[in-house]
Amino acid sequence: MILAWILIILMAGGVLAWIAGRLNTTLPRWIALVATFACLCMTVYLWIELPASTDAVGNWIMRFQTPWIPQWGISFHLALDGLSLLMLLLTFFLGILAILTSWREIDTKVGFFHFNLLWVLAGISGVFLTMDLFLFYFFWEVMLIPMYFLIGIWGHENRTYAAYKFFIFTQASGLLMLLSILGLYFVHGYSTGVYTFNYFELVGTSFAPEVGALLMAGFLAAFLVKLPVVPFHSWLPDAHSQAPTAGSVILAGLLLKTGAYGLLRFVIPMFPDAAQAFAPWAMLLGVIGILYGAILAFSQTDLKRLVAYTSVSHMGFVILGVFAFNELALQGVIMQMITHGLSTGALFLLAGFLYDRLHTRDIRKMGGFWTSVPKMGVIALVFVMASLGLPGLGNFIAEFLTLVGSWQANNWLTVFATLGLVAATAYSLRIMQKIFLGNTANHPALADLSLRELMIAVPLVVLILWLGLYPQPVLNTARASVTEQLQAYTNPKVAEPAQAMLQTEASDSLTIHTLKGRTYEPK
Amino acid sequence: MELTFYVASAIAIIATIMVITNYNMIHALLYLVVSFLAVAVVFFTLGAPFMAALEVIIYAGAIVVLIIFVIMMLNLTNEDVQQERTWLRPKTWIGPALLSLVLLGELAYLVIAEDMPTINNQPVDARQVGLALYGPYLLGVQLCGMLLMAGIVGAYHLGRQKKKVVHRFLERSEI
Amino acid sequence: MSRNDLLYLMPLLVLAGGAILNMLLVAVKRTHKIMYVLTILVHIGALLALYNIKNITAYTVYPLFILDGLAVFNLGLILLTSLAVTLLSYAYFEQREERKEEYYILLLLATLGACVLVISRHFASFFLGLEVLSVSLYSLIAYLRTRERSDEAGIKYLILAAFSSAFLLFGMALVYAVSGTMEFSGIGNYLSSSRELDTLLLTGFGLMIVGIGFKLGVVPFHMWAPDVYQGAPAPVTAFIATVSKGGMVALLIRFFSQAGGYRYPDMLLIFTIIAIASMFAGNLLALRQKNIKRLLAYSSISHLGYLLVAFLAGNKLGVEAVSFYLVAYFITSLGAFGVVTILSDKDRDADKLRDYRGLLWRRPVTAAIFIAMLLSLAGIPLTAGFVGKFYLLAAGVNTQLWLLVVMLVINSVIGLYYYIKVIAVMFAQPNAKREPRKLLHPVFYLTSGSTMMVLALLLVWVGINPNGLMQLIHGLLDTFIAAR
Amino acid sequence: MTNIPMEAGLLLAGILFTLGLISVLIRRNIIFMLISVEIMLNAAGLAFIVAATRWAQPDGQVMFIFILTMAAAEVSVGLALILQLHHQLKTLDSDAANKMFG
Amino acid sequence: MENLLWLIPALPFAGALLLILFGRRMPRNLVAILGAGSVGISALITLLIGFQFLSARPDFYVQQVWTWFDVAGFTPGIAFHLDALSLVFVFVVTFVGFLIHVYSAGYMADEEDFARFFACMNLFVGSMLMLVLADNLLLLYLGWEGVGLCSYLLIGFWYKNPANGYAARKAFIITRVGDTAMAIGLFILFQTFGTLNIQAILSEAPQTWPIGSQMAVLVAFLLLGGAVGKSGQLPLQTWLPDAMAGPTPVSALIHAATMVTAGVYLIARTNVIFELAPAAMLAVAIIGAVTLLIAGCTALTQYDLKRVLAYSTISQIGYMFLALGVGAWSAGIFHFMIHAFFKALLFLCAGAIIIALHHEQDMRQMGGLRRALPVVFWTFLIGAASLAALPLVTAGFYSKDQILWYALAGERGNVWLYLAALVGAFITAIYTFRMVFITFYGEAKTHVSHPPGMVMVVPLIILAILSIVGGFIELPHNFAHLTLFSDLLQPVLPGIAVDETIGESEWMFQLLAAGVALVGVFLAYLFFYARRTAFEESIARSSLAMAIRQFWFSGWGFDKLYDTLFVRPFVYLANINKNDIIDSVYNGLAAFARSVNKGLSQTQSGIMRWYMMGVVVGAILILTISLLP
Repeated sequence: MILAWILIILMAGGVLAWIAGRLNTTLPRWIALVATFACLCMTVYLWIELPASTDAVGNWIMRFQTPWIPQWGISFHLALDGLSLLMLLLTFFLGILAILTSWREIDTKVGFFHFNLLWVLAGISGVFLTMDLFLFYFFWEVMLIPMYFLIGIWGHENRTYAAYKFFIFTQASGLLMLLSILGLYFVHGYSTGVYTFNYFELVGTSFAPEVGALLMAGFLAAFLVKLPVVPFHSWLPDAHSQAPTAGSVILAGLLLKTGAYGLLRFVIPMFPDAAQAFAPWAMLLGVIGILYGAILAFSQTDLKRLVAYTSVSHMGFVILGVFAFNELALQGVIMQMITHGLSTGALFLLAGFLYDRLHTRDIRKMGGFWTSVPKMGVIALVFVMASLGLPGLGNFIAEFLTLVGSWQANNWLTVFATLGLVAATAYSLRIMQKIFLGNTANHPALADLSLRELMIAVPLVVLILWLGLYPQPVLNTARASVTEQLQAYTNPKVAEPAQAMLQTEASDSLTIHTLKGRTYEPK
Repeated sequence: MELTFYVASAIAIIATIMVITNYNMIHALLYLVVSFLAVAVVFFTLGAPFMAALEVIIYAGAIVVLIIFVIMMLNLTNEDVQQERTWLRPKTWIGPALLSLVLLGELAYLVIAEDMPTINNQPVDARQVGLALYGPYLLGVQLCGMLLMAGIVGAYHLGRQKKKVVHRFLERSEI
Repeated sequence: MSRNDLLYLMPLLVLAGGAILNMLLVAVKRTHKIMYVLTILVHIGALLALYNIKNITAYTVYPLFILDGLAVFNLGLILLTSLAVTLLSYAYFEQREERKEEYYILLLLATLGACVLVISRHFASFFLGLEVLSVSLYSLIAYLRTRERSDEAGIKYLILAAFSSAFLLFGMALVYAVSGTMEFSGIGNYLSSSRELDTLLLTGFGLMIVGIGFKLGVVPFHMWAPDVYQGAPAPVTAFIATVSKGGMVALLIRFFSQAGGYRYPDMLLIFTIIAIASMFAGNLLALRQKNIKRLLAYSSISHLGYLLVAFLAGNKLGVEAVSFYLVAYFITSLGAFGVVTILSDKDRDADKLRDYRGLLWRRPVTAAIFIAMLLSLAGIPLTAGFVGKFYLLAAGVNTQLWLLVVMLVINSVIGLYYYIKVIAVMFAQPNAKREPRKLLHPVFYLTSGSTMMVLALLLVWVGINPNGLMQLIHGLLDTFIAAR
Repeated sequence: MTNIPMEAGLLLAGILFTLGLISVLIRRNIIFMLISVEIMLNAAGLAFIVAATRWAQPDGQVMFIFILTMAAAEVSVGLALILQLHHQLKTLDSDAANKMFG
Repeated sequence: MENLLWLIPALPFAGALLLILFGRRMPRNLVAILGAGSVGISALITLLIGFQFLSARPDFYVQQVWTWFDVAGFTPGIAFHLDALSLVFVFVVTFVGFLIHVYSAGYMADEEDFARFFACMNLFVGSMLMLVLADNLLLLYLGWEGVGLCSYLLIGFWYKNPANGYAARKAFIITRVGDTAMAIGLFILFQTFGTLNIQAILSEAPQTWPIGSQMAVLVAFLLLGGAVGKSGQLPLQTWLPDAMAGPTPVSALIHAATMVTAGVYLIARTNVIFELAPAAMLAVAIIGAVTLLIAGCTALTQYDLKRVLAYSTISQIGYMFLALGVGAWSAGIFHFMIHAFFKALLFLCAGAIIIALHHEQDMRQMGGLRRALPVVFWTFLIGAASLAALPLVTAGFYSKDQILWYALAGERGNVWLYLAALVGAFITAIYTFRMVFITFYGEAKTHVSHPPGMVMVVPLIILAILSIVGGFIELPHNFAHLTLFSDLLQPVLPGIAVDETIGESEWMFQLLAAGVALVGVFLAYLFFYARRTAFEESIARSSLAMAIRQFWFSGWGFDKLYDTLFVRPFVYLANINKNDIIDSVYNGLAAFARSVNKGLSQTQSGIMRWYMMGVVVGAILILTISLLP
């Protein structure tokens, strides 16, 4: 029930904030902050309290299930395991940062803004929590609309285009996933007689190879676009660069993670055979993404766009790791999800801080800021280093584990992925070089970080360092779910005779008449 | 009788062609009456005398008269005939006509491909029609009433002329 | 004709009686309010009459009509929709036209026509229902006759409708000539008894599709739709988009399943092509449309294309999906045109995209409702449109109509573009200088406003908890499916 | 009574139908269009009569009566509309009624 | 005492942290004390632990601070491993580092970003200590990358000049290329052994891999890649000369105590793997030999004082590689230590000169400084002598002689390697004394304004002493049987077998080496001190010489080569694809949809007859479909 409460608090908070926005501009901010903070507290409480029970009840810390549309076997079904828990922690943490960073930045339609913000968070939390495929799709879509509003209303100059692009890309891929979900539903129903969207029931279905591949393709479409994987990434730079800071943080920090989460939660355990067949290609895509994103990041002059392309590059590691099918890689992927959320979120926050001061994102108009804003410089340095995978910061653990894992799956691709680290160095250092280093002439003196901004940035630094030096709590939390996702790969497969074919129900066209003069054979 | 059928058919077709090629609306309407009369004859040969009568009364009578009435109201002049002439250039009609002929060709092919019995039976007289009309189709007749009511109410509402508040030029057409 | 027949036909009789009563009332005294209230009462009466017969299995009023679950469901749907249109009409017509009263007569007649369509089992009733509907619509579309566009729309609709009716009739005649019966079930029997398919019969069906397709507004018979939608008064547009199409869909289902249309690959092929073409044409045409009414017209073309997917699925799930989708589509269309209605002023309908600029900040509630409607059209969760689309896809996937389903998905994506374009316009900054539009007294909006609220709530309610509706459809359709 | 092949009857209907069709398509005068549509409807009615004769049923003829009714209603509304339109456009050119497009 | 091991890297880190957090608000003295002090205490602790270690003589000592992470049996710890090899390195790093810190306090006295400088320096030392103390390769990698980061920060310390920034980036990126190779090596090691613990790997490797096995060779090469990158060896040496952009103490730190020696450490640390891969060993030796020659030649032509030193570092590290490559492990490490002393000395002297001449680094603008800066002159001379390996008196002689000897006499040595080393020694002597002569002799060209203060002079003197006496702890065995150093390293690094046939004539080769050095000095004297004779002048001015000089001056064209091979294509690719070609595919789709929309809009002409045509066409299509089979 606590899981449902999380969603309820967020959604209700959103509505409240909207209403409050009519009275006052500060009230919605506080409402949003309190709601998100409450959720964070609840999740942290769960984290601290519940690991003890993980062994007893299996991987699932808690579940909540209540029927929703029983005719279709749809239930409002939430469940929490380590992976979800981590993702929720990240969600609420970044959510709070997003609210804080909007404190000054957003001064119009504050109520509606926070409504959207909270609903995005609710949608994302829903995605991380739900164990019913219909509900999953439901939340998957629910998070898009508020995000669309966030980009479209409060974004930068080219916001409309970016918002369209974001919406259309994600929706297109989402619909393909819906097809697959339906296919899965009917195939499973036809072969077992149980028509349900329940994840736990669907997860063991065994398919004929081509069926599995087809169904997986739909899921992949959604997740790969969301992740995003080259060549489906093209929405991302636009959306990220045009969104307001809070939007960019949530996009990069959380929305992308839903794609990764989907891969881990659905693709890997549900389609073991198809996934294995697809793995080399997926890893190839990952490597292409790593390198391609890096090259593009290198050539950007728009700071947010640059950071956006680094996301493309970093997310390449995720898919590389996911399809390596071993615990190392998956743990690396989970770490990557978290640390990328933090580090890229932080970079976007910094871009926001700079934008506040300069009203430009063009790095050609920046340079030499270290003199005037050393604090910002140090913090930027930390996250630039995180983004290039410096050991001691969380991203290194993530990338190293991913690569170690993927090495065991595919040597050559891992080699190229590792080369991505060099490219990462090139583009990351460019950020430092162009903004904080270089000639100080012709640049106005900037104000260094304010207390509020420090409150945003310092926790991020602390967290990324903590994750870099002692990530064990996170890894422990994720361990159980990682092993569960991998179950289909580790256990030797028992040959199952009943494989579901792509067969559902025939339409009741009973006889087919032929035209006159041709022979007619009744069916 | 067969001969009558064919002759009437030919007349109907020719008259209709005249209708569609004539520039003068009144002339065209007169040909239309001829066409309807010919069709009425066809009905008769097909054994539907009551329908033949109705055809003459309602089509050739009421409807055509109504149209002529309106033409008179609109006070169409010779200019309109000339205009009709300019509108009906081969360039404009050749395409649609060909298209229609394709349709006709297909229809004809489909009709002829069918081997159907020849019509050879008793005429269905007015009594039978009346029994059907006021038997099973009673509700249909009621609906016809509703149909006519809709037509009349609509015509009444639309036909009324009212001094127009001209804003035709004020309203720009948007794209 | 027995008393039972009359009992079962009571909803229609109430409608017809109401129309006549209205007409008499006009003759006595023209009062808009009374006409309005009376029309509402007639609708309620018809609904009550319908409620009385909600549990029938299948009752045939030989030879023209049949009342079964499908009919009851669609009758209810049509009556409710018509009621909503009526509710929206008062404020709209109050200040636009000095003679508002005939409108209600015509509206009732049109509704009657649609109801007849829904319960038809015979060519004659089919044709008559269609024509009652059409003839009423001619006048309704051109009702604001001082508006040039209204007339233009009216004449276009009239000529084209009559034109396509001619095709329909010719087709019917051919079918009749071959099969010797005009009852749907009779045709079905004829077909199942003959082992071969007459080409002429197929031709007849083909020509009938022209007429049916015209009413549905599917490609290539769709071209009237945008012009008529644009020219017609906003409530009438809502009526065309919903009742007129819905009635025809119900008829199509009945005709196809009783006459055995699903047995011809050719028919299915034709409908497949029509469905795909409608989706694409509708969506692509709407892509850069700047007129909301035209945009919604194009969108309704594509939605009919979507609907045909489930229709083509043909089995029980398919029919359920069609029914459900109709409900969702009706609510959404009513809502969308309702917003247009509410925003329209005395001189013209609020159909230009720029009328909506910054609406979210000027009139947040109206805008929110419109956004909800547009999202529902786009099939985004939390709205009825999502569940509807889900149902369609489910039906398609279930019968493995992969091509259609994939096309549906592609088109949903294309469609998304223009829906969110409108949304984007609504949340754009309003133009700084903007003369306040002349608005009616707020009292006039009370009914319209509450109707809109109800629609919006329904939209969300069905979107979140579709159980009730699903069960209702499921239950009602049992009799229809069993009767097949 | 007679031995008229049904094809002939249907063919006649088809020809008349097509002629009406051609006329509708090529005419610009709205009244002519209305007339042409009447021709088409009449042709459809003829087809019903032919069919009715084949099966010796009154149903086809009943249909014809319905068609007649509908034609009448249609023409009346149509003519009223044409009057209104002529009043506004000062022409009967159907192409002039093209304020809505795109 | 060993429990304090963790403090050795922790203290500099703590210092860095404090400086980062509060440095800007601290008084400068406190910054200097904190910066130098933290390293100083580390050095002190090192000494204490070192004494204890030397007296107790355990093989090694491990201190696990915490488990870094634990995934699927992969449990690297934050753990420190002290054995003789790390002890030597820790000693050098802390001690030389401390001296450089002290020196910096004087050198950077006028700098405004004082705190940042010391923070980075501390971080640098801390990372290096982490590197050498790491008990597993992952932690080593942490230090390894940390060193890279700090080099980046310090080379680009004067960030206002973009060129410095580019040099810093270059350093980071090029070393990262090597790191990548190393990372892949780590993947293989992990896959093979299931752990990255160095001792575990080293003890298991011989059982797992036979000598010369493909995997061993591969791993060794990959590790070598990392080493090459960090140590500025061929082919990744190009960053090092540019790294001179940083403040001179930084150069000293990079070249003497930290960073560049990391490669040497890595190879020495993983000697078992290299022993299993003879091909890699040979490669190490060849790389060392070639690098020392190329860098030496380049150094001959440079005018920038620091660049000469930089190339000389490359060259000297080449010696160390050569030593490692021929299996003379302890000789390599010995040379590392001595090199740390004299190279730090040379750099610090150079720094003193540079700051005395107002940041003038061009030797052509110097001259006659012998009198103006006597202390600097003498200490520099000592350093130079040591670098040039002037026989007997300098530490450099002893360490380099060992390498020369093993290059020939070692079981993996051969004549060619020896010759390369010998020629290298010759060149070293020339360019070293070219430097000495140009800078300190001749006429004064620039006025000395800032003579170094005590804070700077003391480290110079200490280092000078070390540069001389440091060599006496390990003497060639035909001199005396003093092998303190190699004894110390014995448990960690295997000894080297010497080819007995030439063992007899060791003194001859020592003589040769000494002679070569002296001849080099003499040549330098001829060309750069004494007035040139016409013959010499003609040699110097011949077009061939000019061309060669130009070629050498440019660092053998490596920069240009890499520029055309890697940098330009990358930048080109990045630039042509700036707007993301894939994006245009989608935009193309959208444009296509728009054009279809345009086309379809034409059909909605508003003309009724046209609409009817549509209906008719539809009817025809339907009939046609019905007609089709």
